[in-house]
Amino acid sequence: MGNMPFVVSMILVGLGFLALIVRRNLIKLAIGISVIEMGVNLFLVSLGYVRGGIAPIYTYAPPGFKEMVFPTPQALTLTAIVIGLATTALMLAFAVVIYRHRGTLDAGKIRELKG
Amino acid sequence: MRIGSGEGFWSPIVWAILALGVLAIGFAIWLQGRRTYKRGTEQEEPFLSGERLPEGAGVGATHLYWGFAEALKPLLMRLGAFHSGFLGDYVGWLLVLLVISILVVMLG
Amino acid sequence: MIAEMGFLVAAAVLVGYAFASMLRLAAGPTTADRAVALDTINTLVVATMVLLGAAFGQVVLVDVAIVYALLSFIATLYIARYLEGGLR
Amino acid sequence: MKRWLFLAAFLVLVGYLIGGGIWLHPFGVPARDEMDRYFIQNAQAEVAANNVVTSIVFDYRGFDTLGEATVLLAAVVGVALMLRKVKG
Amino acid sequence: MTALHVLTLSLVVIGAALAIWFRDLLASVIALAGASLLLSLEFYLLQAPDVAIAEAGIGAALTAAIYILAIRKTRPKEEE
Amino acid sequence: MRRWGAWVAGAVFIYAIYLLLTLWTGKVGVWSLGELIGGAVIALLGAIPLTHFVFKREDLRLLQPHRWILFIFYLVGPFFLSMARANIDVAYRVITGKIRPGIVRFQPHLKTDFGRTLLANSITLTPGTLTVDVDDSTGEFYVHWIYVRDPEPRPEDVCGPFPSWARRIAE
Amino acid sequence: MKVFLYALLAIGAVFNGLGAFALLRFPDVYTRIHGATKCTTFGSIFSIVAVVIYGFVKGGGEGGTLAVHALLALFFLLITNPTGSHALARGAHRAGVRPVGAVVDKLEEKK
Amino acid sequence: MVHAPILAIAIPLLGAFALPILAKLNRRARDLWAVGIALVTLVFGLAVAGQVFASGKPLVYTLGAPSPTASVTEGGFPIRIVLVVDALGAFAGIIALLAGAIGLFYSLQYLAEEEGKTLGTSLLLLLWAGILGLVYTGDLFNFFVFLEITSIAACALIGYRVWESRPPEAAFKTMAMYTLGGLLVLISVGILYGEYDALNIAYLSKLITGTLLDKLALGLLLGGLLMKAGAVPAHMWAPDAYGEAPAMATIVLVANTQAAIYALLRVVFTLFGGALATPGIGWLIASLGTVTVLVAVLMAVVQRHLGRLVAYGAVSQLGYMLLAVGVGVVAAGKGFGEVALKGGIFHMINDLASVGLLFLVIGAIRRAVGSVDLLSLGGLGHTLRWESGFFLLGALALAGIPPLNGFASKFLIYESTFKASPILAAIAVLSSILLLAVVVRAFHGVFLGPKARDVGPAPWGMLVAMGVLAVIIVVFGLFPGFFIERMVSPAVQALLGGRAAYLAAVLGG
Amino acid sequence: MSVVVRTVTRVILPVALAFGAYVIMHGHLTPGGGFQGGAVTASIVALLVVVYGGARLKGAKGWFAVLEDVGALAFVLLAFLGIGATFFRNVLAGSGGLFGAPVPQLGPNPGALDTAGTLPLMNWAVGLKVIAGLGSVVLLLSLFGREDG
Repeated sequence: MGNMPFVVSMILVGLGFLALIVRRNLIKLAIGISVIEMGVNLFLVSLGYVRGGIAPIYTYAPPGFKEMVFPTPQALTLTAIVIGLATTALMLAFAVVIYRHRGTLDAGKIRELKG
Repeated sequence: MRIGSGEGFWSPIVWAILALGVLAIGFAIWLQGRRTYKRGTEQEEPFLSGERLPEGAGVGATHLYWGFAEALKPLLMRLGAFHSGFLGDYVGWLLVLLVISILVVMLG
Repeated sequence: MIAEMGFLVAAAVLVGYAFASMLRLAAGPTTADRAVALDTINTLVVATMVLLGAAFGQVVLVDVAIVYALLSFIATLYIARYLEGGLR
Repeated sequence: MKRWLFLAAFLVLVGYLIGGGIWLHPFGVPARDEMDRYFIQNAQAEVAANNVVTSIVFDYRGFDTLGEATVLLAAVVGVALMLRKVKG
Repeated sequence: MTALHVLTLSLVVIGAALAIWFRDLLASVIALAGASLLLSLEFYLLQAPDVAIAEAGIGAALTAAIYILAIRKTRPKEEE
Repeated sequence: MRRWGAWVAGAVFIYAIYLLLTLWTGKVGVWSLGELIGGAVIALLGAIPLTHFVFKREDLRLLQPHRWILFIFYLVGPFFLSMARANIDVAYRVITGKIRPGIVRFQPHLKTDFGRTLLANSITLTPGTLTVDVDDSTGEFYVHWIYVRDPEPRPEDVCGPFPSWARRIAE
Repeated sequence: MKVFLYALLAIGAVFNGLGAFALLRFPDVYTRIHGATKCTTFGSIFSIVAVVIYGFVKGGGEGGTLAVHALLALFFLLITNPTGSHALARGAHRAGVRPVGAVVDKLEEKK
Repeated sequence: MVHAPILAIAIPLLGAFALPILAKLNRRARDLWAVGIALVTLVFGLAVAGQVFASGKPLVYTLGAPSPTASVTEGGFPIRIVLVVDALGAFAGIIALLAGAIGLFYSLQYLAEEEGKTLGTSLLLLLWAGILGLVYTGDLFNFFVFLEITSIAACALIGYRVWESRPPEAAFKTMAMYTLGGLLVLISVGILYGEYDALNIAYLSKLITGTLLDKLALGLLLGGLLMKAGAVPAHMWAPDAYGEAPAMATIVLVANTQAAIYALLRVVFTLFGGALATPGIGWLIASLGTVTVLVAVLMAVVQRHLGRLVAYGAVSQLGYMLLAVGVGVVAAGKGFGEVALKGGIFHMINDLASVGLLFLVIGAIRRAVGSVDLLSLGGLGHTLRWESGFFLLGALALAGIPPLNGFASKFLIYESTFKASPILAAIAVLSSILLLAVVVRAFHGVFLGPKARDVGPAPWGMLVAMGVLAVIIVVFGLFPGFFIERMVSPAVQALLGGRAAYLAAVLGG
Repeated sequence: MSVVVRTVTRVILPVALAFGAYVIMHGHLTPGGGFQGGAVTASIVALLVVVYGGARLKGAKGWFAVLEDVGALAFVLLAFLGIGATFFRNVLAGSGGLFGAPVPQLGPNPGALDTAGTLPLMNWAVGLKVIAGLGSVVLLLSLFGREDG
């Protein structure tokens, strides 16, 4: 139970990789990458958690607070989230264009670039 | 202008002078050749094993190393199958590379 | 204060209900069923977030709940529009 | 054959990752804290902002944010490039 | 507190697993949106409201929107 | 002219919401000066892109204050009560499993968008009914009824007094 | 006061649970939408009203902001939830999902 | 000039942001703006390199601090993002500058207006800035951000020719691989952050002791960066990307790959140099490099698509670099390790020149003929005279024929590798011979033979861009000693003995 | 979509706009900031696309492109503001002028909009950029492949 958030985030990363190996649909692959990104974001945020801490915002902070959660991982995660969204959007645009040319999204059939 | 590797050295200037010398020798040999060659006569037409080549025939790029490619065919076939173009394979091999590197770092 | 403890327990119960909705999301025969489950989870999570904001004693956290209350609806609309056959 | 190799690699990788997750500092008790301690204590005085996260995002690590805005711009330009109308 | 963490995290994992397991892409996206929603709740529990708002705003509306648009422009099922 | 009206209405709406969000922030009344000014700027600028979408001529009557009072009264009075009844009803049907569903049609004679919307949402949240479709041209409602008593119902059968409330509030 | 809050929270929890249970128990999409929308909205009203009352009692800028923001969240929930359900029901019907055991389907007849 | 490092990154970004607005006003103004931005960036980048090479000390620039050198707080630890340029960084920066400027200049006449020239140019500027940032940054998370900038801009550029079916496919595959690599790097950054609560490379390097988690982080970083550098078995994206990208993007993509090799050096020697630079890692990289060389060359033999053929050649050159890096790690303390690193680092710029020249010529052929299939081409030498000369020059340099530049660096790599492991050296030499055969075949197939069609020559801008690279090839081939002494040796010294200087420059004292 | 959804959309739009502006504006005081508020506001575009169809927003595409570049440029120029000291130096913080007010040390001070130097301005720049960027992504995807796109 102790390190459950870390373990869960790593499980999410693993799930995403599994999707990338097993699944063949391009949009499913994008979903797999999204899942990996979720895992990484969870990993980063849970790295900075301090037991009993409050959110790192001084506005309306309870008067006698002891600890604050670490702010750096949150800033990093913010960046990572937007990067993830950008990646997803670009991959989906590629997928749509590929479908326009080939009429399929099956990665097993989209293999013009082999050899 | 030379670079050394501890054992040997490489100097392009010396090499260029030597190469010029070799070229000069080659030119001299070329000058000794037959003088009867004329442009525009049938001497210029290509032929293969004594046969006239049909019109439009040429030596394509793929023909150059045909024998070589034929000899290496089993290996090349296998390599071609390795480059399957399937994205799942790409990711799988990335995982293999990752595991290899992690194992190497962990073990030594 | 004890009231915060009550909020926490209520929030835990609501997340437990989200578990039940997740079952419907997994099982639901049609896509519409899954969408309904998602909608339910959305509502439950908004309520949970408001409760937790009170439980943690930090007012600023409640803004997250407002975001969800406003935006979860858009995903539902997209799914509905897709089912209708729109968005071409 | 190839599939089994990939699955084995996958399992080893996930094993290592989960092992790393367990091996890390206990959840909620960070091992070192000098940088974040500095941010929490000095952000109000140096940046005059109450939200420490925003002061990191835009001041201490503002260059990351510039990079991230660049990523977004690149993605939008890329999407526009992909979905544009071209000859033929 | 711990119970909340455990519940939310297991829900996230279930949602992500469903997102990968479903054959129907739309169902997949729904499960992904659910997982992202619960991930946002987990961020909230980890006292990261900034990240929670970002994940909420992006995961709740925009990701689902672009995925569904992309699916509509292509085809809804995974083919075998 | 219509644009200007839409702009002002949108700006007022945005400003109201903004002020509600920033209640208790400072010393000028309960707002700080920055909030008042900033909110005004936001409202004036933000209303511009929304002018195409937000405003319709018929919405002007929603600005009459007695409609708002009626709306709040309706919300905490009959609406809340029937919502409570709806939940008891659902509990009953969940436990006994006694359902007789069907999609029925009725004509509530509502003309404005807001009236129809209010009625539709009220129907959705109240006992045994769920709006499935609203015909844009005729204004007929198609309602999924969990226990159909009459295949050709009058509006009162399905949703009680709500159509008249909606007419009073929004038309 | 505390008992009142607890009562509100308990009612909210019960109705939310009813919604989740209805989601699992009912036979088809429309009835599930019935259960889920009504019960979760109603339960959330109670849960959030508990927070609102708590905030107002606490008072000051902090409690007041908590109350107002919670109230706003509730308001948006009240607007968007039935609308989303309606859109979903409409989409499901147009996608060809028919109510199970329907005695009458006027919408189907219209098409 | 104290602000030169940041200006070299920020000016292209500024240019890319302003480019679409200018394009709405006037197309000519946009082109002038792009050229101006390129020149200014070149000036600042070269100024950075000049300062570093002149002073011999790493250049530190702290973003957001009261003064650029105030990189640490009173507690002695850095909190802000730091740009650190040592000799190696300056060298890699020169490569990136060269590639970006030539690519941009080439693109002015290569890209057609109706195909989205504005978007392409702006992405090219973003990619350029991304590579420069990747090379200059001294912060681990910032490194990840720039990695993502390069990957997204690069993939968008790869898919530039959307009206064909192959480029989007290549772009999707490359995007998936790049994103995965970036995420692996991010996981590794997270692990290091969780352990040490620091993100600065120098400070982390001081703290790292070689625990199991450090090893895991190093493994993940190595995996991600090796993928990005195109090592077998994760190299398959590289031929797809190089083969299908438009020519002006390909040369920057090659620079991008070399930035990955730079990052590899940085990670192995600086970040983990204190605790974990074991010979095992060196052998791993070296053997992967050898396999890369062999596999890529063998694959190049069977290609009939000219772009893919040269792309496999480019991958094999990256294998040489990896081989040199690996030997350098194995023999870090010995003389031939230094020689290997010299060869590897010098090979970076040589590879850029030769491969870049080949790709630019392929771009010109594609523009003139519309196809790059070896079976359908032939006889282009009659009309495309300049291009055929450039192609021959680039091909010979790629294969390492003396006296061109490819030989000078390969010579150093062979010599040093032979001392480390004769087998690897033998494979490397054999592959080089094979590569010569391949490029001769390509040249024969494209330019020789009867004249088949009438095509117009390339415009002068493109020819000038190619000519610059050709001059680089010849000059670097004829005077390698000069460049090795002035540029490569300081970089190698910064790598081998410079870790202490790097740390001192950032952390003070 | 039906009249119900359209009407509710008309109610939601100003609300979401106000809330997005609130999140952007209070980025340095409460959770939120440029990205979050931008994402919330960009959801408006997604909502409009789904309710009214992308074709009705076709004219906004060019505006979005310009707005995005303006936001990015403003962000970079704000960063250049500090080049007298260093790039990204927050020169306005604590200067006493506009946005230079010092922040009270602890306790509730939610209305202190004029603190934090360049942060509010950067929030707005990034917010504009994110609105335009994400909005145009959704819009482009919805318009792709249509005859009237």
